[in-house]
Amino acid sequence: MIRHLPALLVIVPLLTALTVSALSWVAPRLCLPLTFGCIGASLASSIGILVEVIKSGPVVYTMGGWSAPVGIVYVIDYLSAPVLVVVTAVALINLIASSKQIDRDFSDKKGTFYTLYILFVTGMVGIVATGDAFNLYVLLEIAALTGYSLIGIGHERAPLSSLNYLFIGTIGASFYLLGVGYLYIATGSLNMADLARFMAMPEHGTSTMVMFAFIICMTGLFIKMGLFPLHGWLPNAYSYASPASSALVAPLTTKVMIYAMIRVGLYVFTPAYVFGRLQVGGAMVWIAVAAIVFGSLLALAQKSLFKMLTYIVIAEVGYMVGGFFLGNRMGITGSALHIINDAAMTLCLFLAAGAITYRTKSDDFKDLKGLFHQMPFTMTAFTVGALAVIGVPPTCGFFSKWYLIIGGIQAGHYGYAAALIFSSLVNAVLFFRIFETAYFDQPGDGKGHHHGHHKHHKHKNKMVEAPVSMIVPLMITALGLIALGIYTGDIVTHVIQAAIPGGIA
Amino acid sequence: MEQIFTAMGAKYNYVAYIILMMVGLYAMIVKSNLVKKIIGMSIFQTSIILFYVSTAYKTGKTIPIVPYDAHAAVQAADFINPLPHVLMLTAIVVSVATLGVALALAMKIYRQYGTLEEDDIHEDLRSEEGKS
Amino acid sequence: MKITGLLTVIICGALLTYYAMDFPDFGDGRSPANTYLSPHFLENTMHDAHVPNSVTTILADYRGYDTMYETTVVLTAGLACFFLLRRKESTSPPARFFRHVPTGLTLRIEEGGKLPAENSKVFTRIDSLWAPDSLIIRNTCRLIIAFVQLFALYVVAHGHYSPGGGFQGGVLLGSSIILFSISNDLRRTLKRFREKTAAVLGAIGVLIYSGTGFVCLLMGAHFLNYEALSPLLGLKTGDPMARSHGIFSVEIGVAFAVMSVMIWIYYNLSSAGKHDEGL
Amino acid sequence: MSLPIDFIVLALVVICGIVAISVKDLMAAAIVFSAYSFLMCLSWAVMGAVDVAFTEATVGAGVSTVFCVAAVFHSTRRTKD
Amino acid sequence: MITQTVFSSRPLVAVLISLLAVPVLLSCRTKDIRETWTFIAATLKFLVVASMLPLILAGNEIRFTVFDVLPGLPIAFRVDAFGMMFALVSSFLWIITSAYSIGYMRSLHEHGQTRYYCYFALSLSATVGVAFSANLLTLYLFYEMLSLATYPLVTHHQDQEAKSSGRTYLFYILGASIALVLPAMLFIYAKTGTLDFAAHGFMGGAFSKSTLLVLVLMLVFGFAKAGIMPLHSWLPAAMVAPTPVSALLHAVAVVKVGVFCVARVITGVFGSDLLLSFNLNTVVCTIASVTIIAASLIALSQDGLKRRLAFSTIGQLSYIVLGVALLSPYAVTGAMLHIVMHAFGKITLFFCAGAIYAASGVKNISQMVGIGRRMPYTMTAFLIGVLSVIGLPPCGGFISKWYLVLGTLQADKPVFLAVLLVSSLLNAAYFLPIVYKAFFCTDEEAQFKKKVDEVPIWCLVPLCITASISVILFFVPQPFLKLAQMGVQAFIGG
Repeated sequence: MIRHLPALLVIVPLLTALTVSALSWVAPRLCLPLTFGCIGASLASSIGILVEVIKSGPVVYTMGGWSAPVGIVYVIDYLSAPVLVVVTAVALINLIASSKQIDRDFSDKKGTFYTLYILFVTGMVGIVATGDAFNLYVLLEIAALTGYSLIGIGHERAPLSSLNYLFIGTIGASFYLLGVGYLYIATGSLNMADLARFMAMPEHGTSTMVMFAFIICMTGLFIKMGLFPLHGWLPNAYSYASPASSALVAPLTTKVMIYAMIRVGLYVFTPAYVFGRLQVGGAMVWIAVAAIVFGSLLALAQKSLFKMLTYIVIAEVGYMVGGFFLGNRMGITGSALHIINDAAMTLCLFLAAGAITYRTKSDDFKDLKGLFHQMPFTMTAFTVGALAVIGVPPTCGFFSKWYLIIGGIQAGHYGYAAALIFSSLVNAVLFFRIFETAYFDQPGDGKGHHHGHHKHHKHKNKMVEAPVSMIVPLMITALGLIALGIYTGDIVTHVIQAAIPGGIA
Repeated sequence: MEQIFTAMGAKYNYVAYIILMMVGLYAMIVKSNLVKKIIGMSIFQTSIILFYVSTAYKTGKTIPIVPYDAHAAVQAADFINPLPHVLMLTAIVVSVATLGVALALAMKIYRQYGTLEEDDIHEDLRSEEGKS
Repeated sequence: MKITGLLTVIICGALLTYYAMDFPDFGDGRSPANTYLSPHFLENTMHDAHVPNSVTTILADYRGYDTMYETTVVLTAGLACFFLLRRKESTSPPARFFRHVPTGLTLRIEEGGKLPAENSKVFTRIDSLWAPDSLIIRNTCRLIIAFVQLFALYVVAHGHYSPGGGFQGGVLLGSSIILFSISNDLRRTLKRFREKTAAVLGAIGVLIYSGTGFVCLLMGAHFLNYEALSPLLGLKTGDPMARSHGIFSVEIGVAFAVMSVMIWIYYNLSSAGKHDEGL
Repeated sequence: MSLPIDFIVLALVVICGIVAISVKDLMAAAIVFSAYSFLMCLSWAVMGAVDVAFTEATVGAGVSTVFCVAAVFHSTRRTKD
Repeated sequence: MITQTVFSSRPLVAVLISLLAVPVLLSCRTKDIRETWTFIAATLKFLVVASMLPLILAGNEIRFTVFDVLPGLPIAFRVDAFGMMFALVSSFLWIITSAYSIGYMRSLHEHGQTRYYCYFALSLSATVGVAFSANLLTLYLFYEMLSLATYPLVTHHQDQEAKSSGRTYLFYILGASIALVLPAMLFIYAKTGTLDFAAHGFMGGAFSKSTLLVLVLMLVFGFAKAGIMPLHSWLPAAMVAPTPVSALLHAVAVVKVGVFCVARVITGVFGSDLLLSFNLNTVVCTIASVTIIAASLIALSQDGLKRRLAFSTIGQLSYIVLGVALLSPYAVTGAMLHIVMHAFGKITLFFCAGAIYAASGVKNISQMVGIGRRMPYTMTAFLIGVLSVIGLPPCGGFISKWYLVLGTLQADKPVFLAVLLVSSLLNAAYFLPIVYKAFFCTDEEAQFKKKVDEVPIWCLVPLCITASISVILFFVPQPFLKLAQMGVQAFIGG
């Protein structure tokens, strides 16, 4: 069965999703355990694959026994294996954490929610694992469609923002499809490795068609990941959704899209083409700088927790895109590392925000007063997440930023390095503003309390912590942030360094 | 300039796909009615399908169904390229799925706001925010 | 907005046109797209799977994995529409409409008014939005539906040899039911083809597809490698008929899934999720 | 020899597309969209993509239209643009 | 003397002890158990640190690599004479401060004591971590940890004042370290590929003078805990914290970490040769001198006792920076010794300030007329602290200042000698009146009509201990003098 792990990774969730979908009409009680089981199995198999890859190199699996380029292959290499683990782990942790929330928000459609949840994960896993450019599009659409519906049920403006997301997402995916079409015309192939082989040929290296394919593919992915000028759909979509969905969709969508960007950039168009011939790096890094600055500043202007987090996500997208387009080993390492770290960070913050809204029913900043006393565990985890986003060692955020900034310095791109530092500072302001509210202010009263009132704390602030099922995963995530930070060295040497093609200095 | 026109004459299908794509895009950007936008989106998606199908075409060749009883080797050059067709079957399915979901969302929005005009909805939201 | 939109569109269009200059001419048989991979499919479809329609072979075999997800996309759309729209709580409409069959009069009964019995022969419930009561339409449709379904089955079964296959057949089957629903009404359709059936059948359809692939995996071959099915079908190993049958099996799955999902989406869209009054 | 048909069909497709997004009645838009799909499917059939054409005929011209009509039925037909 | 490298996990243990104390403290139910554990942890930590002393004195160096957090860039500890000295002082003073905290917190019935002791333990971990770090990354890591761990301590009262002070505190400390230290560190790493401290710096000759100048300034100002003007205003603001916090952290741990970092960077990153060859140390000296004079002048005008102490601290910290930046053997010896001497002197002063507040509720100097009669022991200790800080015999402060003065002459920079002397006079001017007023006043002037008793024994004993150590250090400056000399030998080789 080990041989089939790459297939099982995707097939098991798919089969379970279908079973759950059918069972939700017959025996709804079985849905939750099945969902748990299958995502757990996915996590286990992705860890298995990661070990396998580290031990004996990339794994290729041919679907239907047709080897590339005739059939579709799955390629799990040093780049995809860790992302697979992250995707499945995020899905599992969020599932545990939000089972209560799901009960509350979707009581009558739980089965369908679980099905969509698993299908979303299937799509994401597929995107990461696939080695076929067109197959990536199909999986992109699965993930997107489930994403739209998960987001579409929420509060207030959720349907509107979800429809907006759908329009923009469809444009993005279609652009990607068009780009693949251009590549197909130019080369006649759809397999990524095969395409990369074609790219090395001189006639493709100079073709304007290929160049346009690159531009339009990347534009599509940029739209999907919400890179700065194309980010319009993101904040509303993530902030009005149910926390159970947004804590799944927000950490994964943007990160997996960035993964797709790296995959397409490095393994389809090849670094020699992207960084050598096209020379788009400089311009793209400046766009990323704009994204970072813009995201950070707008985050500063927000008045509610989820909105703020979404703008932070936009800034983080800038980090990774910039890091990739720096085009040097350090930058791309940082970018790949940040995919993992940022997924964990975003998960931690969204889960914490979800736990807060679960209790307070609001994510407005003024309703966060006194939370350190009421929800000490949640706030501790939130603090760790915040420190990771700010980039305080030894949390993981520091180390990916480390690589990114060094990449920036080595590439001579000081603007990018400065933008990262700037964003760290802004993040510090953002989060300490929240901490102040949550730490100093009393819930209920309009202004902060004055001298001497602190004696009453114990009486006024009863602990109203979120349920254990939320706290435990949250704590695990928070510890994970620190663990990821501590094991950065291992992750980089054993996995990510091997993922970057040798041509990159 | 003339060169472009001659070139376009040989590639008119591609021009058609671009025009359609732009029609769709225009509808999605400019139109305020959600159903119009959704129709625009569908046009946008079909234009890409048109593009793919055009790439597969070979002048004067037949459809990609090989003779059942042919014992001699099949001459691939005699048939239209089937691969883009397969890809586009998938794309059509995706487009109808997207259409369904989009319409469902639009109906949900109509249920919530009583209108399908995006401008009106935004105006409502703004005045609501002004109140609170 | 209009001006900016127009400008964006024109710029995009100009760019696209400019870059389209490089394309091979329309209808050029020697372009890389037409010479690199496609000959392999055309030349081997009979040999590998014994299916003349190379589109079907690629769809269900060479790139069968894509198609499995294509079917999943359809199911996802069905689930999404259900998830977004369906309202189980019965919010009774402010007024209900009934037709007195003998006279053809329409009655409007306000909320709280006395309703006719469920199985009354004299009064039939009609939809408030539109009440088709044309004998011609009803009977013509009834007649057509049978043929549509028959044709659909042909399309599914004959996908190997002619254009068509599970997907087209499935849509045809689905649209026959939709036609029934339009020509009669939603409640009657729901009695014949319940929502639960649609939902479960949709999932089962995709399960047939992925299950076929999974069986291959259990038989020791790669996922969706239908060749491994030959022992189960009583064929020699390497017989292309194994693939042919495998393709047929997944086509049936596709047909099931697509049919029921199309109906399911229609149910939800046409009644705005209430399954009360349709088109 | 397929050039004229092809060309005419494509021109019609473009016209239908433009009409579909500019007509003021949503029901009419849905129907014109159906016509668009059907013409598109003709154009593909001409190009030899029979399977794609078949699918578009059933899906684009058929089911999609029904979905659109259903949605318009349950909301409003009128629009400003 | 041949330096031998010993590999031992003791530095890690020293750091971990107080870190491990946190969960233990969290699980404690009652005050007594909590305080006992704090004591145990503090003592253990001190013993572990002290156990390394003989090795260091014998001329060895202890190294321990925890793990490679980034490829080729480990979290690693290295114990040398300089670090040893600092760790010894701070871990010893933790014991004393713990005792003092018990008395102080109990007598004022402070809330959130568990939190208080936990973060205290965390801070100490970070402090020792800084002292023992072997590379700039480890240093930065513990530096940030210290910044964050002290925030809840500074804002312990959780009122509006604490809130705004906490904001100032973080703004300066965290802001400077992220905006200045981090980029400088990354730049250095990107250009040199290493961050390990070397006895004579590792920067090599790859940098132009202007780049070096920018880097030096970024690092000197970036470690804002050193309180170099204009990045000093966090320190007076942080005085809203409970007094034991001010005492240990803002007289010893935190601020000394700042100057320690600056000293480490100057010696271990840039190296004396490089700085001297570009004459960049004069820039740092000038900045430090300005801070010394300005801080002393501001201190004169402060009425709040703790605020006056704070500005005094700012001035005294810059002595150390000045000494290190002079880069002459005597000056560096003096600077290192001053870390110790000032620590004992200033902590005594803070303890006294706290004791006065705990006993009488008085915070301002103008209200302390005649307090010496009510609290004779406290005020005697205060006097000793004052003498030590001014640098008069028979207190430890004299020795360090003596070396500093010698150092300015050795470096042939008499301007800075003048700075030292002027500031000593200013020190005397702002401290001695307090003592004078406390003891010598008429009965009418005395502000304490009501009966004020000495503070509880838990508060009194620690401040007596630190005061007496201040005196003892004058007579027996070992082992610190030895350590300082060894440190100097390593850095300058003179």
